[in-house]
Amino acid sequence: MKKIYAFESKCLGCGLCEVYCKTAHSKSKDIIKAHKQENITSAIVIEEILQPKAVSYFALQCRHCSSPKCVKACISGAMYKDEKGIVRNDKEKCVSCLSCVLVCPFGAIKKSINGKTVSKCDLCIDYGKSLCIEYCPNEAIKLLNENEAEALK
Amino acid sequence: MYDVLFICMEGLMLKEGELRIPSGCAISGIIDKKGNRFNGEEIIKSIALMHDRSNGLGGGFAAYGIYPQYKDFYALHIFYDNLTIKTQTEDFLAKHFDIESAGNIPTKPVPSVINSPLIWRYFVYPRTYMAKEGFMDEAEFTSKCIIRINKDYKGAHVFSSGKNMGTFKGVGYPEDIGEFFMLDTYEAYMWTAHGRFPTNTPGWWGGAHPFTLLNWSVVHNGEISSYDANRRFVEMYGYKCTLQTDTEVITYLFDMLVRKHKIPMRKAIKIIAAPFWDDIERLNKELQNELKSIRSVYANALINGPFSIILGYEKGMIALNDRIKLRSLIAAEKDDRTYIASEESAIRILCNSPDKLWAPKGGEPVIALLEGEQEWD
Amino acid sequence: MKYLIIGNSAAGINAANIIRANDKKSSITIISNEEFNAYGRPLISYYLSGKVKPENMNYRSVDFYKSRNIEVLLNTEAEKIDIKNKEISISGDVKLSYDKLLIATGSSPFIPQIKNLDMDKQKNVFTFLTYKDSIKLKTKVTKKSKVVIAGAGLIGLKAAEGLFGQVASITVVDLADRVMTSILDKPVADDIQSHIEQNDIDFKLQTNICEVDGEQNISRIILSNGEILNCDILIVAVGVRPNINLAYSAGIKTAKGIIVNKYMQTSEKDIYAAGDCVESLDLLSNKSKILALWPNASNQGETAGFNMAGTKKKAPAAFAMNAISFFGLQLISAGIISGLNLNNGITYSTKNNLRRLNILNDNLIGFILINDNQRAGIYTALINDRTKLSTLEYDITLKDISLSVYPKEERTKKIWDYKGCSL
Amino acid sequence: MGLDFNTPVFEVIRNEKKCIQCQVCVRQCSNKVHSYDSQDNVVCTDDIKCVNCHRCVILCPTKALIIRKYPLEFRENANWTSSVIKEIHKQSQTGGVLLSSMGNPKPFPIYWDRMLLNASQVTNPSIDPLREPMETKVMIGGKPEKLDFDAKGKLMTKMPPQVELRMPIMFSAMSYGSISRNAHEALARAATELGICYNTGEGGLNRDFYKYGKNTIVQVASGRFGVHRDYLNAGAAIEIKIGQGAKPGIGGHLPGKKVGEDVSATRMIPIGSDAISPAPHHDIYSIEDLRQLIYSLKETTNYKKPVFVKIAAVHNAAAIASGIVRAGADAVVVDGFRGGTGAAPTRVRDNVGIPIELALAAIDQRLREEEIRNRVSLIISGSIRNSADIVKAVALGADAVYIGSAAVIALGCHMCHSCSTGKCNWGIATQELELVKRLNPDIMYKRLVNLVSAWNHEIQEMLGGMGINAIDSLRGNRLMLRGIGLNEKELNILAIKYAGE
Repeated sequence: MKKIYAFESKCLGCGLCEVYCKTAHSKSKDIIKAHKQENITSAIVIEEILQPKAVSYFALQCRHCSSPKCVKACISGAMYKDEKGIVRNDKEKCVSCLSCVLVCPFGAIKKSINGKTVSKCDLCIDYGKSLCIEYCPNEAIKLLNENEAEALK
Repeated sequence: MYDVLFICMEGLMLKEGELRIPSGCAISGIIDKKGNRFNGEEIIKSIALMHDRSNGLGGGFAAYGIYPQYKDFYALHIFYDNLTIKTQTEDFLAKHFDIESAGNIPTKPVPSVINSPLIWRYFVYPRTYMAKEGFMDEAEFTSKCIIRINKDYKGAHVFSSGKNMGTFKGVGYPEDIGEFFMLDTYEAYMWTAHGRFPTNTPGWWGGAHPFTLLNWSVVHNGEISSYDANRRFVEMYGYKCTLQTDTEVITYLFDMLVRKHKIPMRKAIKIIAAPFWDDIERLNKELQNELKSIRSVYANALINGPFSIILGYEKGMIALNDRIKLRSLIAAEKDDRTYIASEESAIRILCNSPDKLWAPKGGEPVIALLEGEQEWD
Repeated sequence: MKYLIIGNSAAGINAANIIRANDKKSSITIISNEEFNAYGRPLISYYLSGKVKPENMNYRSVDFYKSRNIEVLLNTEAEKIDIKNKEISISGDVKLSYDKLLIATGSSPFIPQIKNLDMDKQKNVFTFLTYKDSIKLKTKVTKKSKVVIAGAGLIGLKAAEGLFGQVASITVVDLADRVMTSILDKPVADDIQSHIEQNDIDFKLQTNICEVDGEQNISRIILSNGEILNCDILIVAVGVRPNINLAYSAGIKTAKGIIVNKYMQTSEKDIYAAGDCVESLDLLSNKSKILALWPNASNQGETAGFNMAGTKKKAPAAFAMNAISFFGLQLISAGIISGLNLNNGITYSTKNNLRRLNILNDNLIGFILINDNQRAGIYTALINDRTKLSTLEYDITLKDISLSVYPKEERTKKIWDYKGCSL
Repeated sequence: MGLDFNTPVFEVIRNEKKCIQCQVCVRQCSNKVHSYDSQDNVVCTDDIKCVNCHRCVILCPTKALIIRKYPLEFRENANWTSSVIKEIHKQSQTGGVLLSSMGNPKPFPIYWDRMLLNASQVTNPSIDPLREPMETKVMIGGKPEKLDFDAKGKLMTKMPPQVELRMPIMFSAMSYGSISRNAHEALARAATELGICYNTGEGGLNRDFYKYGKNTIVQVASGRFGVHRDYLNAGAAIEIKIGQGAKPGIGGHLPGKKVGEDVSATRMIPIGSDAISPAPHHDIYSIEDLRQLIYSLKETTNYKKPVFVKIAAVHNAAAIASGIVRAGADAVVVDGFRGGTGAAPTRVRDNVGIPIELALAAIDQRLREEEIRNRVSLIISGSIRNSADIVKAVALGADAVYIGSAAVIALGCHMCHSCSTGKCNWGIATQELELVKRLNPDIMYKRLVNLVSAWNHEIQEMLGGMGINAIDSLRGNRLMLRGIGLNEKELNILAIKYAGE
């Protein structure tokens, strides 16, 4: 299975990936409507690192762990790992108790603004392609399988 | 006689030499490699067949071996527009050459050949001290003088300047020009011929092919796109293109490469019709280095655009197509004879069952030399 | 190979899932004394408040059992374990044999000795631990019900929140001086209490119920401080006891909970135990304790599953952790919250946010976050890995937590580890 | 100093209906034009800081931004235009020399746009580059007078070193320091893939890029920055920089703040020190000194590297070029007054030097008259904007062209003319790591490859149209050009006929 890997040396911290993440997970799939009318939280956390010489950034998304702590901690079964291996959150069943936030060692699960659910990366499985990768202006995030990732470490 | 002038829009009197006139043509060439001489009837027959390849505004022949009795003298054929320029030119000649004999070239009236200029012939030899003073050999001295006359003596045009060879050309269909100059009375071991199809202007006798310099003669079919690049390159080596025609620049290129730079003919041909870089890449290291050197030093000598030429010189003739063969050219061999022409029909009319008949590939020369001549010189 | 699992909740389900993943053919049987398929136990208060519909109560999808061909026997009580013959007897002395047995019986409510209290006779007294309790309660309460809840722990408060808006009054009684004594220290507990009181739930602390009044239905409650409360509904939520007598009577070593080793094996080789009924080593206090937490039960269930199916696996370290919300106030806490003299824990709190980090000699040992709880899992990981705070990129008390707290090579290793959280 | 007369040059207009307050523009504008007001949740702009580099416009996900000329107008005056007035305001404020970047922007005639190309009709066939071979390869370097062959026809002459370019295009000199490390890497990798060369500029060559040596031309300028034996041997050729089109007669000035650790190591100068390259080479005060430098460089590299000499197109360019050839150079490089620069005094940029087209025509003609044109390659630069400019340059007599501004535009430059500030938002003319990172060499080198390959295809189309299948036959082929809108004098200098002749 391919996962998203971010490259600190390339990330500009511009935030476009979050804009397009919200758009991909919006009902309207329209950037302006998604941001102005729908109350969506992006599934990406932009990490900011204070380097000695210059600030650097990288985008962090769910790592889709092989035995995910969040799935085991989830009290309603909303958090599950689908047959493709993608860890997903079932909006219907989630009661936003944040047990997943409590245990995710990457801090890659966010409390949604609407307070009803949590927001995490699902590799845009419903949208069809990962919009964050497509719109990253500097190719700082890539969809890679294990060997590709290892090669570019 | 009046000057053949071309009056263009603004009433400026522009002679053909001052502007470039594109033209298509027919060419033909025959050589008897044993050196046996034959009269001009066959060459006329061959060029006449390609009547429709020219439009009557230019035709001409080169014949090698026609002045055995004067074979050590330079046979200068000169057109004069009027008598005054003739006398001025003759003064120049007298100063630079010992004139063995002089006279006009016998012609026969032919209805379609009109407005002919004065046509004179001189057998000359350069004054020795003049040649030595200029640190030049006789050929270099003679060619400098020819170029001087054509450039500075308006109205005089040296249209042939080789030894034991001569060209006969003018405005008209080639077969009429042949008859006009009574070529049946000359005997040569090698003949080349050309019928011209200039796009405009009543032709100027000097503009007809073949173009010559010393023993070189070139008949050319096609119009080269690299003309100005070739011209400005060759002018860097002391030549002056007065006629603005392709044959002129091609002749000067060969003269510069073979005579001045002493480059073997086969290599000169690799310069004129250079192999493509992709093909060079596939050759062995040594050949690659040679061709890369050629294509960088003589880049501007590459002739680009369609051409099929027959280059005549004392040792024989060489036919060459541009490297992607944009013009037709056929060659044939029968016993000691080699025939070359723009069309197969122009060969078959002379020799219907040749031993060998082929269309040479682009950039690959057909070399037909007199027996005993070295091929790689 | 025959696998038998007693208990159909977090521990049982995760164990069955892993056993099937590692052993495609053998038969797996789960028996449960409840009438429902596995449901999210903490959801019972959400059901009570109507926030979660019945069809969303199921913990796994409907075809979970069928697709893994796991046999489930509901309403089946395990009565005796016959270790020698490796079989258990269930109601109506039917015998079920096993090769590997898992005890995941969880816990049951603790009923204190109160004068005149008789759970069987009195119709308006409830416990609040199972889905059935919640359903009974939901049908019984009316707009006019005056509810008294014994116990201001997690379960009591959640029950109160569940009933909010559906009853006339709610009163919570607890002997302790504060709510959720097991998790919170006094100052934090008081904040939570005042927040809950704003939803007109009142508390009777430092007192307990010493007598109830009423035959079929309780009508009055007498507190130890002398107060008398009218009461239509009494919910007993003072605490829970691990269900260990099945193991105890079979001679399996038990203390407060069933004693297990790192592989969740009980004293009997082929018998394992997991979940709330088990005593396990608390990472932080290094003492064996009952850690009745949902994530812990899942981990232990999974570990037991691996070992039962023949793959040696140690249970992940366990320590106290909670993620609870009361009336919109979301509290996340883990590790040691109070008790020890914590030197430089920082408390950074605005009106409704709190971030308390408890640090003891270069280790984060506990934290409480109220509302400002983004990325809490990284704190949990710092506790879990016993990370030396001095090795981190910045002082976690001065800056919001982020993955870039780890030095570059370490965080790259974590992200690049294809299996993910290999912590 | 009391009032500041400066007013904004540009106005940033935000379409509130489209703006989603995502603050990408706030984070990306290195000039801090955009700022987020969290109380009113609105993004506002400070127009005076805007240099119109379009970074925010391009990255804005909803295309909510437009940048326009600031509407403030001075009273109509053809002589005292607004830019002249503003320059005086600025200089009376700062007392400093006005600095600007890029090439001469003044509306002098652009001769490329006044020359038209030929095409074959009937008398010779045009060639279809898709079906026939079409050669754009050029050999750059010194050439012997003629080739000698032995009796058996074997080549005797030993050719001086040549740089083989797959197409007559190279990336112009932009020093390591005025442009970023990533920009250099993009240029180097693009040159390697295209089979052409890029010029290091006068800032030396970073050791990491020695591996691209085969496609590198190392420059030796008056400052001698980063010049040492390995450096000279690292490239495919050496270029002595005498002058630059944008600032003829002026040295270079790289401000200290741009000389970080990497640049100082490459240039061999202390960190933070201003890198000032003197106006003249202090060891070349006349033409024969140049010969000494040329041959000392050839000696150092064992005669394995051609040595170019780059001059700015100035009035006496033809004579200077002839002198350079006689001084032993293998190629003459001429940079026109439109050539770009990271920083140059505005007055010099706008008033010194002559158009490259006229300089090229004069130089080519002069070298031919002196019969030495074939000894060297003639390379020109100074605002080659598209492939037609290249074809016209070759027709005028150039062997190859350098492209500088066009290359940086392909890398993302939007000609905001503020390279000298070192705050280039596109990561090109900056040393700030955060900005340099915005130019990702893995992506950007492909853009350069795309641009140059596209231009090469266009050149092939135009060559084919003229019935030529090798660029050599276009070089100096002035019959392929016709002038339009040119006076008699210009036609003579360019030695081309007028359209219609």
